[in-house]
Amino acid sequence: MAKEIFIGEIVSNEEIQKEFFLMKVKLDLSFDDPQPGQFIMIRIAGLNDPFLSRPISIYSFSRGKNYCTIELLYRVAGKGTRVLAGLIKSSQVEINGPLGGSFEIKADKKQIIFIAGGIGIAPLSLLAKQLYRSGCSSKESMSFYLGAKTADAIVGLDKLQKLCYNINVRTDDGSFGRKGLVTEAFQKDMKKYSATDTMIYACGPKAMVKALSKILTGTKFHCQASLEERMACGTGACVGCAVGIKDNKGNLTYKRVCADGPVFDIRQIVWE
Amino acid sequence: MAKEIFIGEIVSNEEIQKEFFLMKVKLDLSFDDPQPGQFIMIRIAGLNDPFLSRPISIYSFSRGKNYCTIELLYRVAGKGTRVLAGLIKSSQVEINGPLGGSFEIKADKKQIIFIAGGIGIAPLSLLAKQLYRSGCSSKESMSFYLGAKTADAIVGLDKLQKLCYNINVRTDDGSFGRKGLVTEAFQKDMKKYSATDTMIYACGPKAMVKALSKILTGTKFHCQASLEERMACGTGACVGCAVGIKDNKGNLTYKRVCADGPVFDIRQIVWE
Amino acid sequence: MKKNVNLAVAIGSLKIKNPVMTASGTFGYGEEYAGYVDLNKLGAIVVKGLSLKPRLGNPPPRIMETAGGMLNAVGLQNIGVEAFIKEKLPYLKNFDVAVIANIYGETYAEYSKVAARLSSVKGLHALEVNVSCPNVQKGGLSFGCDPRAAAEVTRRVKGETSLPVIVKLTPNVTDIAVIAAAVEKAGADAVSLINTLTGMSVDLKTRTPHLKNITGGLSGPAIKPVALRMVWQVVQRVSIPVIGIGGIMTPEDALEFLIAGAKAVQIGTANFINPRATMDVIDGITNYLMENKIRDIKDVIGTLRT
Amino acid sequence: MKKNVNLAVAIGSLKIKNPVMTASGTFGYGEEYAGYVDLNKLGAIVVKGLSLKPRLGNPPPRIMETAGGMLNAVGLQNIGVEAFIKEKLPYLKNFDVAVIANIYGETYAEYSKVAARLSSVKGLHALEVNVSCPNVQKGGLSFGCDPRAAAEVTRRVKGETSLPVIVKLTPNVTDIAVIAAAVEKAGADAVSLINTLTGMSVDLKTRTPHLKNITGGLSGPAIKPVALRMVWQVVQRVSIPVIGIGGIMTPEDALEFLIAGAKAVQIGTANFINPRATMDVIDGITNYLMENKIRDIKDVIGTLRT
Ligand SMILES: Cc1cc2nc3c(=O)[nH]c(=O)nc-3n(C[C@H](O)[C@H](O)[C@H](O)COP(=O)(O)OP(=O)(O)OC[C@H]3O[C@@H](n4cnc5c(N)ncnc54)[C@H](O)[C@@H]3O)c2cc1C
Ligand SMILES: Cc1cc2nc3c(=O)[nH]c(=O)nc-3n(C[C@H](O)[C@H](O)[C@H](O)COP(=O)(O)OP(=O)(O)OC[C@H]3O[C@@H](n4cnc5c(N)ncnc54)[C@H](O)[C@@H]3O)c2cc1C
Ligand SMILES: Cc1cc2nc3c(=O)[nH]c(=O)nc-3n(C[C@H](O)[C@H](O)[C@H](O)COP(=O)(O)O)c2cc1C
Ligand SMILES: Cc1cc2nc3c(=O)[nH]c(=O)nc-3n(C[C@H](O)[C@H](O)[C@H](O)COP(=O)(O)O)c2cc1C
Ligand code: FES
Ligand code: FES
Repeated sequence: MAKEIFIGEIVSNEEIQKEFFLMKVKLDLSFDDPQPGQFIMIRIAGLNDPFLSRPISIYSFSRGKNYCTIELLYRVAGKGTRVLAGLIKSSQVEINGPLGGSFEIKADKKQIIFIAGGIGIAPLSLLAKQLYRSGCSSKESMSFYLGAKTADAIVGLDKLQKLCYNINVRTDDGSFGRKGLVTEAFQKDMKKYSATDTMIYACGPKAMVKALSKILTGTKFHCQASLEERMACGTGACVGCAVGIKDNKGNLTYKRVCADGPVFDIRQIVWE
Repeated sequence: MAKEIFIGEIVSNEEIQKEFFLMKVKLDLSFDDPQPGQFIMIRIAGLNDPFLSRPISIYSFSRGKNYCTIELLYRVAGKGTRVLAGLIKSSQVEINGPLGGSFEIKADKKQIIFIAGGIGIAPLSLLAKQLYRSGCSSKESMSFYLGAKTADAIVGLDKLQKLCYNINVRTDDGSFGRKGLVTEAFQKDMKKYSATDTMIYACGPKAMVKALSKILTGTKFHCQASLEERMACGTGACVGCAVGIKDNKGNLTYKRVCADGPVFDIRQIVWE
Repeated sequence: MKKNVNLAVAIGSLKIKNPVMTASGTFGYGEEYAGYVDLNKLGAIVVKGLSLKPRLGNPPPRIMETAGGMLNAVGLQNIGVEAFIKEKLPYLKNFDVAVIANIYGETYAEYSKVAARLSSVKGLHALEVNVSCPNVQKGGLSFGCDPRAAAEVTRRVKGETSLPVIVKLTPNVTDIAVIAAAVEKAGADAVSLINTLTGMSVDLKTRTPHLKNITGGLSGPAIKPVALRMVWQVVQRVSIPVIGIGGIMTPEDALEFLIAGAKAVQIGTANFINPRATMDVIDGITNYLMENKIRDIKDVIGTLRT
Repeated sequence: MKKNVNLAVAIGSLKIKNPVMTASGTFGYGEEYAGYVDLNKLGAIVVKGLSLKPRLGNPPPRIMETAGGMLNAVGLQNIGVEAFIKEKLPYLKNFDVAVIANIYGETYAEYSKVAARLSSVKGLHALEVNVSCPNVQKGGLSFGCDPRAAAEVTRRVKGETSLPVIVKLTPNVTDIAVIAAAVEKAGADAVSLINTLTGMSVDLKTRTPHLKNITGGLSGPAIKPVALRMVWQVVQRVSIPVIGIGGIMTPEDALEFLIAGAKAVQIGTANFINPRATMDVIDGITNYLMENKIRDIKDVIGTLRT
């Protein structure tokens, strides 16, 4: 299967909330159907500053008759995303993807729990949609825990509400939902769920995933967490996006977030 | 007099001929009236690739009530000018200028001759306009010799026709005007002009200016030539844009095209 | 069309179909980019640096972007020579392309052992000996900073193999031509340069280095002028083939190195930004030859007029 | 607002109002940028390198753009120490700013003479001794590549002057900390680094180097990671103040150097792209201190946690 670098054409690129953008990109039909959790490497065609491409999760996907469309939900975090945010309709971007592995769907789990921090909602949204559409899970069996610093950083909720019945929002300052950490919200509810019948999908800042990992220690919950690391190639070649993972014997090894992840069993992640 | 870096807004940026662009830029009123031969250093605000600013002559200037407007006539020569050519209306450019010295106007010279190669027409156009407007010279007393490789590279002729009576065009391949070099066209006419009553203004590729310099050797014609060199600062600080010039004693020194030029007495230029 | 131009070059006894190789550590073991490029079309594949035993590598973060380049402190993480022979080499044997093993060690003995082991198997066409290793913390300077140590490594490796030996030099030295001359005298069949320049970058928020390893290797277009200068210096000093590496993104970049005297080039960081960079460079060199009516790449190599 | 933060630092006995200087050769003699910036606001002005006699410099072309930087081979063109004293220094005396003369020579004696002459006049606050000079063709390595030669230059200059002596180091060496330690021992009051990295670039159309001098000095953001690494290495080795130079374009860049341990910084190539770069850096550092509620720049310098 030949891979290629796609020239994507921007259909729209709107600031849906302060510093958060939704970009819609038209791609050739040869773009593979992305699996939830997969991402793309994006850069502006012909621009060498910023130098590296940036990894962004695929937030939504649709295949039309003449082209595919992907949506990217992103936060302006620095130079690269600021340049993206400045792109107008019809601009061209270079896209490599879909890349990486995806969340594993276990049909035997009755209860699905999503835990997202901020922009971590992006890949989990695609996952929720797919689970719902495929009939694997119902609106009732999917609970979404979403956290952010402030109300300003809560995005993508509207889309979720169509998919999940139970949505818990937490902000650090209480400006939206309840005040507190998203991981604490989950922890409070934890006993309501049967560990063996539940699958947890998590995506968010390192601190969130780490806190979650602590909460889950000693429990039987199975949790797949999507990680972030700085990337250069996105394809597994540079070994730059390393994350400490326990191998079968429990020894530390470094895995590539881009090629071996971005989704890992939370229990295997080694925290410094 | 405080100097500043101007943020110019592009009013229009049209491809007037294949690979030749005319850019109109709006600038703050504090922009000084440019003298013919002066140039600006231009770059795209916030872009670090290409790294250096590019020198472009001021082709025309007008001062309105609320802002000034300059026109730049440029050829796509490489990366920097290609990026400029891609700019759309309302884009912002950073402009440092007007920079450099200017052509010296000698009221006692009855006959004015302009010799331009390709894009060298840009500063000479502004000069012709100023001479005409100031009443220093009449349409009849100004002769313009313009050369280029092919018809495609002859630009700005329309504007000139309003200013000069006598316009001689030469192309290397004869696709416009007569076939031949612009310097040869001048050489043929040379005896028609009185050396002491004539001022020659020249701007064009090094080879043209060099050829002209040879033709003028041994004559009494006074010729001011505008030179080009790669530039970094444009303000005289880096001494990067050096050109070999004979000092008063006839010794070689290196002068800065940006600060000591770009206009030099053709007799003082040292050719390798 | 392309039949009219000859791109083949020889690096000692190693004949390759064109002068474009991948740089070690930037192309994995070939597999990673096999979907994007036809490996058969490459001049050679240089694989990720191999050590005797598997190596864990440095803790993350390992990379950081810089102006026109990037820093990496991967720490030579690799699966080790045995796993390479078992798991990766068989795949590479499927292709009609020269495979070059990049090797390194922390002692002379390790270099010898890795070289010996790799010379005992089929499917490899040359060894590239990394004497730079700026990322690996070890007492004292790296082998590549000392002409005697670099020469000794060369001698040891030559003693264990009949494969052509390319010694890959570090730019973090006062006079790279001295090192090149030393390894030439010690028997190197070719030299390749440059490896990364050691650099650093600081996170203002945390006031810590961006890389856990503190320093890392700088690569990408930012270093191209330094690489080109060093290649030119070395070309004038040695008579063995020189392979140019450093910041090559485009055919034009590659041609600068060839004109300066490099017999071949390696493409590194560019692969990350454009997985098809190697193909684009090969096509672009071909076009340059055709446009300039040059029949053979040899008529480009070393034609710099100074 | 700004009164709340203290930016003053000391480079040996030289007290400056903030740690932002201009880098030699990139700010002319001050005049060139006086229209754009208020020279009184600078920490110090380092003037274009001065030699005993006026120097013609290299033939053009002298500069070329590169990825994130530029090459220059100006060849240390300058008006010579006498003309400087007569024509340039009087102008600089009008400002309330430290003026540092950057000097160089081709022999020890020349260094001594330039230092002696400049020490006989008023209006200068320090000497910066350029031991790098990568652009000037001379037999053998530059002084700055040899710890003994660099130390000897330092001793000679120190013997002729009571001004603080800053020795400016070249990055084109295997171990810059060794050179720094040698000049410290020889009496240097401070070191500044880095000068340019030697680089090269080739014109494909003519197959000639873009610079008439063949090689030139690479400067700009491309070299920042290398400069920062070297500053950090030197800070750990010497106890005299270190001045950081190399690719500083923004306040953030400057802060990286200060955090890594530089007591001051110099801004070079950035002036060409943004004539107000020095002012922007000073303002940005001030803002950083205020935002982080730091009262004194000294509480930023050398606070890197590794
Ligand atoms: C698999 C994956 C999926 C992602 N999906 C999304 C998404 O859907 N929406 C979104 O807003 N963000 C997402 N991110 C994070 C996004 O890649 C970073 O915010 C972005 O790279 C920051 O670049 P910058 O130039 O704006 O910031 P800068 O801070 O200027 O970046 C400097 C460097 O750090 C890297 N970097 C900075 N922060 C991160 C980070 N958190 N993760 C990885 N690299 C980083 C950049 O790539 C760059 O090399 C994802 C990251 C990964 C690894
Ligand atoms: C005083 C002055 C006035 C000029 N006025 C005009 C004008 O009105 N219209 C116009 O089209 N061009 C003009 N030029 C030439 C113009 O500056 C170059 O064509 C342009 O810099 C090329 O940049 P590039 O990135 O497109 O080409 P590249 O070839 O990619 O440039 C690479 C490098 O070379 C430099 N360079 C290349 N050619 C020249 C050149 N001829 N002169 C100076 N530097 C060069 C660039 O600045 C850059 O640093 C002028 C030059 C000078 C010195
Ligand atoms: C992520 C990364 C890993 C590298 N690993 C190795 C290695 O294992 N062995 C080696 O000799 N060079 C290694 N290098 C150096 C490259 O092969 C090359 O010499 C250098 O990056 C300069 O070329 P470039 O600018 O084209 O990348 C590595 C470079 C990068 C960026
Ligand atoms: C055009 C130019 C001229 C320079 N001339 C000198 C000089 O005369 N003496 C000196 O010590 N350094 C000189 N330098 C080096 C700078 O002072 C500085 O060390 C170097 O450029 C790195 O800093 P930057 O990246 O901020 O430019 C020069 C640099 C440039 C670009
Ligand atoms: S980003 Fe290169 S291996 Fe993951
Ligand atoms: S461009 Fe810097 S002195 Fe002319």
